Amino acid sequence: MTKRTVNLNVPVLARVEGEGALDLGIVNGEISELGLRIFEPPRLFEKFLEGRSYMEVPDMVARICGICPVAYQMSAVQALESILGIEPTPWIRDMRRLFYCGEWIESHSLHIHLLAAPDFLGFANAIDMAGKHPEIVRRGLRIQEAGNAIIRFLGGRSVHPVGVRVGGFWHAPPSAAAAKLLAELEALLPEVEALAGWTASLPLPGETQDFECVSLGRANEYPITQGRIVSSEGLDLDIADFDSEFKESHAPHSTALHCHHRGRDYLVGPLARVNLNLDQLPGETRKLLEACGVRFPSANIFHSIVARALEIHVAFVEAIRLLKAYAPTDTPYLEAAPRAGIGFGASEAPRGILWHRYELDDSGSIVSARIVPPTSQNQARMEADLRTSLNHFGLDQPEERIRHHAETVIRNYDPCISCATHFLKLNIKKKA
Amino acid sequence: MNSPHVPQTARIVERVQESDDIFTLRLRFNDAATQDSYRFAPGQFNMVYLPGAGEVPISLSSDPEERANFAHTIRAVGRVTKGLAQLKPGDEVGLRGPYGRGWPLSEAEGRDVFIVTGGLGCAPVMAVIHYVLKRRERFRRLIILQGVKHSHDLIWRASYERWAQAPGTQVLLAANATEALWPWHVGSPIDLVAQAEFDPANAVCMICGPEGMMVAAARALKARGLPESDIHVSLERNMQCALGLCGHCQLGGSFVCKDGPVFSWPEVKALLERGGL
Amino acid sequence: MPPSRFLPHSALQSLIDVLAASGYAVIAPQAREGRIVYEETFQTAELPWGITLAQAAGNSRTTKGTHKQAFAWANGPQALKPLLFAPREPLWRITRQTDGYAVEAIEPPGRPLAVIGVRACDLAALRIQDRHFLGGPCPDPHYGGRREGMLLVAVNCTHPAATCFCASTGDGPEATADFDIALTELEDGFVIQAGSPEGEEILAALPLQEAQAGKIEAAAAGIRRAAESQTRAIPGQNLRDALMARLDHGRWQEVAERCLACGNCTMVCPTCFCHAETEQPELDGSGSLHSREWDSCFGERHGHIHGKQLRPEISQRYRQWLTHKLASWHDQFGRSGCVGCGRCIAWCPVGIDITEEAAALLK
Amino acid sequence: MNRPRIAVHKFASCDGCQLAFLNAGEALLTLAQRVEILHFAEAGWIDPFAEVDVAFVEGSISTQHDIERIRVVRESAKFLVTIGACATAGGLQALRNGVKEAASWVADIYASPEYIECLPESRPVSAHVKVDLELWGCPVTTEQVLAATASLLNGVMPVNPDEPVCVECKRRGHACVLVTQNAPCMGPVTRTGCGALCPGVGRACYGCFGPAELPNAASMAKHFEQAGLARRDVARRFLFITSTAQPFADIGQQYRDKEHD
Ligand SMILES: Cc1cc2nc3c(=O)[nH]c(=O)nc-3n(C[C@H](O)[C@H](O)[C@H](O)COP(=O)(O)OP(=O)(O)OC[C@H]3O[C@@H](n4cnc5c(N)ncnc54)[C@H](O)[C@@H]3O)c2cc1C
Ligand code: SF4
Ligand code: SF4
Ligand code: SF4
Repeated sequence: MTKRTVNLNVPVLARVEGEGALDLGIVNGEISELGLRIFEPPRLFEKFLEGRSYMEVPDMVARICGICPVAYQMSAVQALESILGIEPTPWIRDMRRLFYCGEWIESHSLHIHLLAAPDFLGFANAIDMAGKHPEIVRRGLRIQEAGNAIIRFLGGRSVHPVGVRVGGFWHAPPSAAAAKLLAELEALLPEVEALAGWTASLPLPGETQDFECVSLGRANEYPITQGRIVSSEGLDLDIADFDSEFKESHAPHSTALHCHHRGRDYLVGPLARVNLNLDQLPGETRKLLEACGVRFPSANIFHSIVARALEIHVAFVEAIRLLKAYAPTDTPYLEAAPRAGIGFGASEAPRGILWHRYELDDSGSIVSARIVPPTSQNQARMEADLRTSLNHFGLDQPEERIRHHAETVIRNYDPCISCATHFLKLNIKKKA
Repeated sequence: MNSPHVPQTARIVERVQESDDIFTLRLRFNDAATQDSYRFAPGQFNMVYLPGAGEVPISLSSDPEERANFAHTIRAVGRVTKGLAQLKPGDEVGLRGPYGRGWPLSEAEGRDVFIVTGGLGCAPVMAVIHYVLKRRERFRRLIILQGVKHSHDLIWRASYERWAQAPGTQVLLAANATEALWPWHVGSPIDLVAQAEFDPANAVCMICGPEGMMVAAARALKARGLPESDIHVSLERNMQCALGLCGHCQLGGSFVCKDGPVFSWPEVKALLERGGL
Repeated sequence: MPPSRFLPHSALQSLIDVLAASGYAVIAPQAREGRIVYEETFQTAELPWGITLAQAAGNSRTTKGTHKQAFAWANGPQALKPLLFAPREPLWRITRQTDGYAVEAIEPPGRPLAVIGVRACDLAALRIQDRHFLGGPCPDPHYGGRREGMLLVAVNCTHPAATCFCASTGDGPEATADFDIALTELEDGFVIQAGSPEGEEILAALPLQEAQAGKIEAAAAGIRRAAESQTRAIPGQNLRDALMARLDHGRWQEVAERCLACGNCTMVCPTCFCHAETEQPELDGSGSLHSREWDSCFGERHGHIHGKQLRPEISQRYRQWLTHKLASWHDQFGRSGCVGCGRCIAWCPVGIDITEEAAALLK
Repeated sequence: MNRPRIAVHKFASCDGCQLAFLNAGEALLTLAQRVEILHFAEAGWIDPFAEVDVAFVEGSISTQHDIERIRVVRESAKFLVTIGACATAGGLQALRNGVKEAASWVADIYASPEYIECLPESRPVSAHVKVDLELWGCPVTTEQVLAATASLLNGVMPVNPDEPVCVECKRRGHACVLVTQNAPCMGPVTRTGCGALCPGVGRACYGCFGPAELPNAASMAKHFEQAGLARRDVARRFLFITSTAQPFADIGQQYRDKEHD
């Protein structure tokens, strides 16, 4: 199969989590064809963003993904504010970090408990798992809810929050709400600490692979809302220069775009972030990390789940710190007159770097929009990983086991194609 | 706290399917003292509560002298009534009541009683029919005029046929659409007002049914010479509390739940004839 | 009436303190997000000092002025209504038993409130609500429970908004009855007066001064000016017959083109009492919670009977509201349902004005 | 007794409405005890053809394959509930409907457009099959979905409130942003259900729950215009999350077409 590679500098569609399928060809015990197909119908967001006001962008891009709307909103406001010349106040920066912590907690806990863990413990789903391990699942649901509560604190609701605007937040919540939230988080902290060790104790597959990790970094904090683009191979790039190093192409078997770094696949997401930003972990999280028995940086892609648990802890520690210092402000947002320009935004969505680029005209209307979500960046990596791990796993294994292993590999990336998480059609063509 | 909002539990002692979508529930309060002291007048209603769903106003359809239990005849039309239709004997509902002002039965004594019902309206007046038949000597002629959309909506058909034979009783039935062998009038019940044999100078008429039909019937009766003050109607308005508090059942200056549901025609005529109020 | 005395601004905190010490939660006005709200208050500093309020049809703005008074504004979107007639409250709960259900009434949280800053129009509305919720054959225990312990500190209105017309309804601007304490604010403090034995007791614990004649005269003049400055008026205190004779007036259609059927007028009106009941069954089937919530005659539920909407048109819904308020209210309560507070004018998003509509209908 | 069987299906959407279930916390476990979940891909049940009592459908219909699939969903479900703006009104992605250039968008974006199957319009489920209950919202809330489920489990049709956001806003004591800030709030014509979130944070409602029961969209639009909004900005207020829902679609169109009057 030939892949046509095209450089896209036209506006590109927003991606999707949705239906995924795997085409796998095995010939004489060798993989002859492997394609992770994403066939969620395109929703063409970047196109109908054109002509809308910059003020509408946070509400629109949130709708690209119900699982990480905060990430979309945060990358977008960063890009738009850079055009408008708005420099967020410390209050706004802190609250964005807090807001984002909520999404990490919610998304990571949902993935660990409802999506990934059943794979490792041999259950079809989390409800079955709750039959055997009720306290584990309940703990997960509680942690997930704490994340949602943080998002609601600033955003009103946790899916497509309404509190965000270009320039900051629409309002500053009262101190009493902050105090209540703080108390809830503090009460849950011991459970979050226990979670990290529990993920490390799961029977995770063991092989190591060779891949490049890419994340934001060099921001003097664990990267969440901002940073430069760094990699395990020494990359250190301003987000505006993303296109100089990364190329998007359209694989014909997919409605998603694939992204490569210098022609190679790469990893974004929690494992890449932890691997690249060990020195930025809060002290408490480092202690947890050391106690959990997994050595980072890790080349075992299955340590992603441990990285996720550690990041939940990071997010809890950060959220507690920020809430302890919380005071409402009279200026929860800044305003600026619209002006023409091009701006970039990148933040660390739960699944990895979420990169936006917008062009505005002088009335503040969107001229063009481009969004590169983490799942398309991980797409090539997932396919490469599948190739490696399935070979390692043994292509002579029964189909059912190959299928399960393939699904486990894909789910481990927490791809934002909802069905790839548990609905994988495997077309195996075996030839003698 | 003794709250008038709170229903008491009652148990279904019997359930009768009257037609495809009409059923009668015989009920008894669980609390014996409540049941013993429970009194109502024909034309009054209860708030019937389907647990987990909500309350609806439903008239009492049984004879007020029966003490062991009482009945509601209900048509399954929407959320709550369709839910009530699924209940079986032994199941529990909540009840509050009785509420409202019933039919002017003492005023009707010694006079002709003319009952006009349309559509679902039969249930609220059923109690009156039973009441009059049981105390036949206190009243003069009894005219029952019932209109239904389709002949199969007519419930208690056997009873009508029996009553038609009783002395001093006239039964007039009409259906807009009918099955074969419908022996009665085809068309509007209003057409039959002209055939009613009663003394306009000494009669009381009680009407229950859709508002349009009640307006037409009142006009036809007036044309027959019946004074408007001898015409009474039972009204339906949305009711949330039935205590005169929630405001939903207002019609002009009245709260249908406590000032009605039975009104004399002059009280409501102007508003009903206009509609949208 | 007992003699008026004087409470300097500097001693206002003592009023809050004495009320709190007598077991009340003290509710007082505060300026927040462009309007005046009534919330629990501990410090006089939380009051809207220096705040002025400009209201017009569909418009309300608070600004920080230069004056040094705490009550130099007319009213906020709500005052007593939500404190007595809760916007949403549970009435009862059922729990499934092995055989049937147990029903349990839910008591409203009991905490006596002392409300500072009640206006004459609010007191007039309160009399109507009292009569509605407590005066009928089935008094409402939820409203009643809250009302019983409530202490009212009225403040005579000296700064009516352009939307106010209480002088024409006869309900203000002076609070003449049904308060425990009444204040009239001057430059440096309040002329203060008790209206009940409870009020008298509170006053006895305050560091009051003798009110000089000048102060009393200044207070009366302030109230007089307030009445004179009102520019709107309702065209008659009893419009019952006039309106009922105009049920087919073309104006209903005209106002319906502007009216959004949003229900804001009914929500802010201090005399509107409509509410609906709701049911929340538990997911696990163990029981259900039955509540009530404010409802509006502009909503579907109000005119719904199965298979039919009694008032399908906006014109009919507006007519229902206006004829209820200004006409059939007389049958129910012996007076108009409008106390001239002007809230429905200011808080109608498209600025529909009850005085203007009534006048147009009478033409 | 057999537990009622349910399915959750996904079409073109952001997945946010399914989260109403997945974010339900403890209630998710309760639900799984009261019903038998047969299909809910994101949560791990796969049986798209299962016969069920209630099917919840998220997402709009936007490919030929979707049309075939929704028919199967309809046939295998006794009761079909749409959840969210996509399934109920086509969603934000319906902004491509009726746009002349939309046909070329796929080609603009994809290198191999021939592989992308996509109908010119994104349409609500009700455009293709009968829907028994429509739950509005972008997204629907956990309370909404669980209340509907609890009602259905009780054998009763759920209540589906349709009053305007304003009523809830006033119950909650929020400051009206129209009256205090002249903000172009859609609350007066938008269906309640969110808990009046936007006015609660001091901003104008953008109509994500779709039209209320008796919305006077014409008056609302006129008011926005008088309040200083350009006609195209008025159009954009109505052509947003539920752009296909009447009367928002008509009013929006009217203001867009007569942008320069
Ligand atoms: C005084 C009175 C006596 C009645 N007597 C009987 C009777 O004996 N038998 C009978 O079958 N029906 C009677 N009805 C009508 C009955 O109340 C409605 O059919 C019933 O409320 C419909 O509820 P639902 O939930 O099934 O319908 P939906 O259309 O789903 O209604 C939703 C809600 O609206 C309210 N509502 C709807 N229709 C009415 C209505 N007509 N009146 C008041 N509230 C309504 C209820 O709160 C109801 O739950 C009477 C109505 C009144 C006012
Ligand atoms: S009708 Fe309007 S002015 Fe009159 S009391 Fe009600 S809100 Fe105030
Ligand atoms: S009069 Fe004004 S506030 Fe009242 S429903 Fe109409 S638009 Fe809304
Ligand atoms: S206020 Fe309006 S836009 Fe905001 S969340 Fe609610 S319905 Fe959606």
